[in-house]
Amino acid sequence: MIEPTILQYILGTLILSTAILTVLGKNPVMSAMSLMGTLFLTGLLYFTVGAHFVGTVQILIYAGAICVLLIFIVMLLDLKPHNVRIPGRKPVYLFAGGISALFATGLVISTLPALGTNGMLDSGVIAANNLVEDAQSAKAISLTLLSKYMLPFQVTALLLLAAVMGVVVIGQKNKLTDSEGKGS
Amino acid sequence: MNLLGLFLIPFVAGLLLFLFGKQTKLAQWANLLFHLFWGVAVWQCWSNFNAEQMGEIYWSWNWLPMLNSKLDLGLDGLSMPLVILNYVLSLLLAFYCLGKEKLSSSYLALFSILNAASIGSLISLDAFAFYIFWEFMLIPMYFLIGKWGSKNRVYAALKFFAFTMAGSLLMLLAIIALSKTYGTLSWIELKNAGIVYDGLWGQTGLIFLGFLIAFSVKIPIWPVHTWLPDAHTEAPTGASVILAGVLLKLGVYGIARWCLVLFPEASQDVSTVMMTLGAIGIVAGSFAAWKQVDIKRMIAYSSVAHLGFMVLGLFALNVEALSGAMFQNLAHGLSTGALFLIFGIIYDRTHTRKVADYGGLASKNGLLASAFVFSAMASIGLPGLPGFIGEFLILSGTFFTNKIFAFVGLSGVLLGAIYMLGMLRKVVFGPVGPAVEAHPIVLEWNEWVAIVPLLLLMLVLGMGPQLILSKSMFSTEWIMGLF
Amino acid sequence: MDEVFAIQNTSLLRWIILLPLIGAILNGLVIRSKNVRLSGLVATGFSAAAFFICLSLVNTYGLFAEDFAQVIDPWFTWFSVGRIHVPFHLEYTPLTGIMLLVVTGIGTLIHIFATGYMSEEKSPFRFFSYLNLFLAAMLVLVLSSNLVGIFLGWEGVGLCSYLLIGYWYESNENTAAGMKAFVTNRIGDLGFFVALFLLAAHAGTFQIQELITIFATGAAPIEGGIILAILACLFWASTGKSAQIPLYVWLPDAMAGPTPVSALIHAATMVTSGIFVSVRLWPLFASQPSILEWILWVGMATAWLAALIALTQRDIKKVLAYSTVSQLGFMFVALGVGAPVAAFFHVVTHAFFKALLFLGAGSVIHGMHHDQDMFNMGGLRKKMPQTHATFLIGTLAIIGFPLTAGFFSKDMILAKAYEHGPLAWGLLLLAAVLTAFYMLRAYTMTFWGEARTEHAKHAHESSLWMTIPLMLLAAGSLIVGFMETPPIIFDIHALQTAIESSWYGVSGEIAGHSGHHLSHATEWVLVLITSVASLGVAYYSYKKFLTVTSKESAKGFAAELSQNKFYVDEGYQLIIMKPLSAVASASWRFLDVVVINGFLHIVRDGMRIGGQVLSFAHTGNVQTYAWYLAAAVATALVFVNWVI
Amino acid sequence: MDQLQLLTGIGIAIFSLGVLGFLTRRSGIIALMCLELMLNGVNLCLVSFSRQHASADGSALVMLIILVAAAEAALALALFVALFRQNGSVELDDYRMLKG
Repeated sequence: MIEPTILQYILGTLILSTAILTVLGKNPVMSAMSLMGTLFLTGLLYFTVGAHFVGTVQILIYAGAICVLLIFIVMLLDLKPHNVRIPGRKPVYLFAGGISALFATGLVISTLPALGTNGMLDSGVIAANNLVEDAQSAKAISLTLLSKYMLPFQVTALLLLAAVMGVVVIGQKNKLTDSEGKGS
Repeated sequence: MNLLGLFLIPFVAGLLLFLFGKQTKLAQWANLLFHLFWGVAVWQCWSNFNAEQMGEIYWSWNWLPMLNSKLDLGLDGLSMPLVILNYVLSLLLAFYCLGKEKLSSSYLALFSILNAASIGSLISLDAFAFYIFWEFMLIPMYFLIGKWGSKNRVYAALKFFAFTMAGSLLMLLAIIALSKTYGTLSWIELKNAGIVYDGLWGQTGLIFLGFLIAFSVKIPIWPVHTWLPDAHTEAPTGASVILAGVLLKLGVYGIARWCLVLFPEASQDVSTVMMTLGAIGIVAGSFAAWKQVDIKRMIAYSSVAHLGFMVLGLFALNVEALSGAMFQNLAHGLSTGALFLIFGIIYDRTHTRKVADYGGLASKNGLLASAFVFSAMASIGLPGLPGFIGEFLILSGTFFTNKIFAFVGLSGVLLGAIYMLGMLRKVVFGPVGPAVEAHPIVLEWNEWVAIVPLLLLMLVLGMGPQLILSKSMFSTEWIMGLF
Repeated sequence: MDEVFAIQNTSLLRWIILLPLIGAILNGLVIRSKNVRLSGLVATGFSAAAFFICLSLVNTYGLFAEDFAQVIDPWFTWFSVGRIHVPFHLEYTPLTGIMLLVVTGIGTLIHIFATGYMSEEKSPFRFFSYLNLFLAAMLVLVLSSNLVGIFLGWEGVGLCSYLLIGYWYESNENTAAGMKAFVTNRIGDLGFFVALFLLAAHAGTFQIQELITIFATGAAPIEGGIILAILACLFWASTGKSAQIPLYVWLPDAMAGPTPVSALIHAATMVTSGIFVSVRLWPLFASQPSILEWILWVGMATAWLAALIALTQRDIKKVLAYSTVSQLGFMFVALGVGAPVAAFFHVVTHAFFKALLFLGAGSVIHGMHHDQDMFNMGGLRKKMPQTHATFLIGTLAIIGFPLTAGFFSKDMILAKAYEHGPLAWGLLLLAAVLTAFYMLRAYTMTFWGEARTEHAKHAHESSLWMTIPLMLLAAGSLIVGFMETPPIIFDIHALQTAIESSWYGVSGEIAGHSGHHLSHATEWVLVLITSVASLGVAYYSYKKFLTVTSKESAKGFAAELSQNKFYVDEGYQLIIMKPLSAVASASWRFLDVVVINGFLHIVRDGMRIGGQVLSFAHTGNVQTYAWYLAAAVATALVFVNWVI
Repeated sequence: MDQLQLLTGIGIAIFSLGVLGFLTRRSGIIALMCLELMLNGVNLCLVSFSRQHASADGSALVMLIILVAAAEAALALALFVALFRQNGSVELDDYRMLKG
């Protein structure tokens, strides 16, 4: 049983706040910025539990690349802020809130009790921290990725390629329809 | 024995035939060429055939280990006659197709794939492989009926598909249960696995019923037969011939191979019920055939009646009846196939199926009329033609088991004469009808080539049934040894 | 039992069947000549060749031999499965020898006649092909050594009969008659089927020789009831093929076919096959006397009914047809009183004189330009002298004029009937007298008096093709009777020897039958009574119909009943066919169309409506689907956490 | 409370928030962001599970998820741009093209 540090508590609070802002923010730019915050802070949280490599990737790719892309697009499209609350959709909100609350409680009940208490950390057989740290290291992750998860890894690579091609095609088509639109 | 070639050749041929596109004529000749190759494979199997074994596996591929399924291929006395029948009918249809603009390369391709599937299900000795081939037959058949059929084809194709699919799903469940329980799907291993029978509503019984219902729909047994008249009526000639000649037979074959062998006790339990259904099928089918005004529909209902005989034969549970049922398979395939083919050739010219439009065919084309009468006689079981051997063996076998059913079956023999001769009277004889009057009925050489061997085969099998019976004798005796 | 007879193998027998078959194939499929002479000669040639083989067989193996060796042609195994073993073997016995000679001999003559008769046909090759095919089938029936083989011939002749009755297929009437013949015969054949099943189940063999040597002698224990059932079924089959009550109705209609067909199939050969098979199996029948009583009274009723109908028919062929039915009744009476020899004797003599009568009628019809109504004839004896003379001989033979063929056979039947009991004898005698009446009526109306129509005035004698067979048959009708004569005249028993040596040494004595013989005096009395009664009625009939001039038709209730054939056809229609047809219609329309398809369509429509209802949920908005997904996952969560 | 329990709890909370957002927000871009939130929540859980079992599997899966998320974001944004250009809106309610 390792009690959370104060830092972790603070990070957790911040993450939740930014997430709430993302979901409920009126302005898309605001939401995007908050999302970036969430992701960044999550990355930091990874560091506090020793998952350095994952944290790095999180910050670089997620918080960095993806969120920048998001913000860029939001800016590009020049989206107007609009009201979160729309009259007449109150039941929808209530339901959605109910469902997500249900998710939260359900998942918490089914997962949290099993964590930390009787896991390997407590077993004493394994010299605790070293092994855990080792498992989170870049080396261990790469080994796993390139051996056990070879096929999914390759497929993901293919997926990326397909995504790139898809984006190119979508962009091109757009150009075409635009020019046609102008022509008529 | 190269069993792989037996279904790979038509399969590959089917794929290749798709490539011919609009080159219909070329495709038709190529189709004939493929049949030549296929014929070599069939001939090889025939000449190397060993009738004194059951369930011997000649070729095996462990294709789906996680499903306990292996692609086991084997050929024994149960499947051999049907393989030959399938080949013969397909070859003759290849001749029939020549020069018919409508029967394009994709038609031939679908046909070839259908052949591959039916042969596959005949020679596979593994439940899952059998199921795959069995289901695969539906796809080409669906398109053959749905695209090349006549007016009401979409309804018929859908009905055919829905009926068979519904039945097959139960079989799939049964196969999954078999795999779960016994850890194997190989026919011979299942047979040796010592399947314990725990009553019809126990697990084994339900598995048995899954198989039985799937096959019953395909045969089709009364009361799940109503897809057959529609499918036969709307299907193009070739599809009707193969449907009557091969697909229905697979139901009978399936019951013999999968139900009787794996679940003898359960078969015994349902025997009375099934024989009752068979007998009802004979009478109801004959009655319905009698009252049809559409020739193809009438032939289709006559099939229902004939298949009722085969159900009797299967569930009389003795060697005579089972041999008779397997022989009747062949006999019915030839005679009904010939009827559909001959009428199809007439229909190609007149484009009407109504009995009222016909009459006096004998005055227009005596030889064709003779062929028609000949096939009709074979269908009603005239001695000297194969239908008699089948019906005689089935009914005497039934008589040994249960006299009542034999008597009901005999009424089918009589009703058969009534509806068939009634049809002949209105179509072949009598004054010349409008449709016959309006169209010249002159046959091309290739159409004769398609018809004549069928008639000759009927004559040969009628007088020399030992030719086939001797091949299937070991198998039927082996199966009956289980009871 | 096998040791009793030396078995001789020969492969000659199969050629008797193969030759006409080859002829049929040649004519029907290869030559297809429209020239009637060519087709006719080919057919006649093959038929005659078969006849000569039969002659040489008879010459080799003997016809009336006391010690007869079994002659077998082991051709091939037809089929053999489990308990059912059917070899396709042919067998020659003296009985078959006689039948072979009759079938091929008369068959050949009729072929010759047909070559003349069918001279105006468009497709004579078809006719001759069918005729040859019929011969082949009939010969299978005669030669086969087992009952399944006999059944092959049995149904084969039925098929040919169907084809030949409907030979002029343009007319719906002819094809209907053909179909009626086939279906009625099939009803009878169901009995044959059941007999075969019973044999397969209880005897384990279909071989006639084994059946007789094992079951008729009681060498193997088998329930008497089973044999009785088998014989009853066979008799039922015979009532179909040999036109007895209740299945005789097809035969008169069968006259729609060309006249040579009526002569060959529906008088001389096919219709007697029921009697032929019964005689072959006689020891079995003899072991079950209770079936014989049935046979006797069915035969008697048929003989009477047909004779009564024949009294008033206008169509010359119909008269002959009903007379055939009546004569077949005589033969069954003979079987019933336990006289297989008499029955078969009548088969043989009847084959000659009835073929003669039919061919004579054919010649008349030919001369009359295909008019068959006797009221349109008259005075033909001068126009057609040969036909008249031969027809007269035939008429005399059938009414039993002393020393003609019919005299001997009919007298033998009557004598045997008298042995059985005076009632049977008296009734049969009256039937014989009726025969004399209607035959003389037909003969007189056709050949005597004045010509009543233009056709009759301009009738002409037929060509030699037709008259020569007539003369040969007339000669036959005069002499064949001498192969079996009563003790009071010549005392020849060749036929009896032949038939009794065909039962593999088993005697044909009826179980528990005291075989008392008639004294010579009784026999003389019987013969005299028969002859005088027949001839007297014949003379009365001749006088009565000599003066018929106008087209007067029958008057009075009884006559109308007779002329309308006692409304049996109409009765069958009303009682059997109509209800059956209605049931068929109802079964199809109700069960298939309404119940099963109706149910299916309800299922289908239910699915369609359900689909339409559910498609409202299909909004196309991403978020809606996200909602479904979330709801589903939430449900799963709830289920996992709180339910399980 | 354990460290890992805290991490997982936060992950679950983020995931649920993402669900809430995806179900209620009408802007497509924001819905996309909520999707990213959900993915992030799952990532957080995976990392803590990975730690719990002292194995690299969870972390490897996180890598894969990040990759997929990147691809998905790129594609989705390209689509939104295309849609916006054509119709001038990225409101989800304006699109019902999934209807067959």
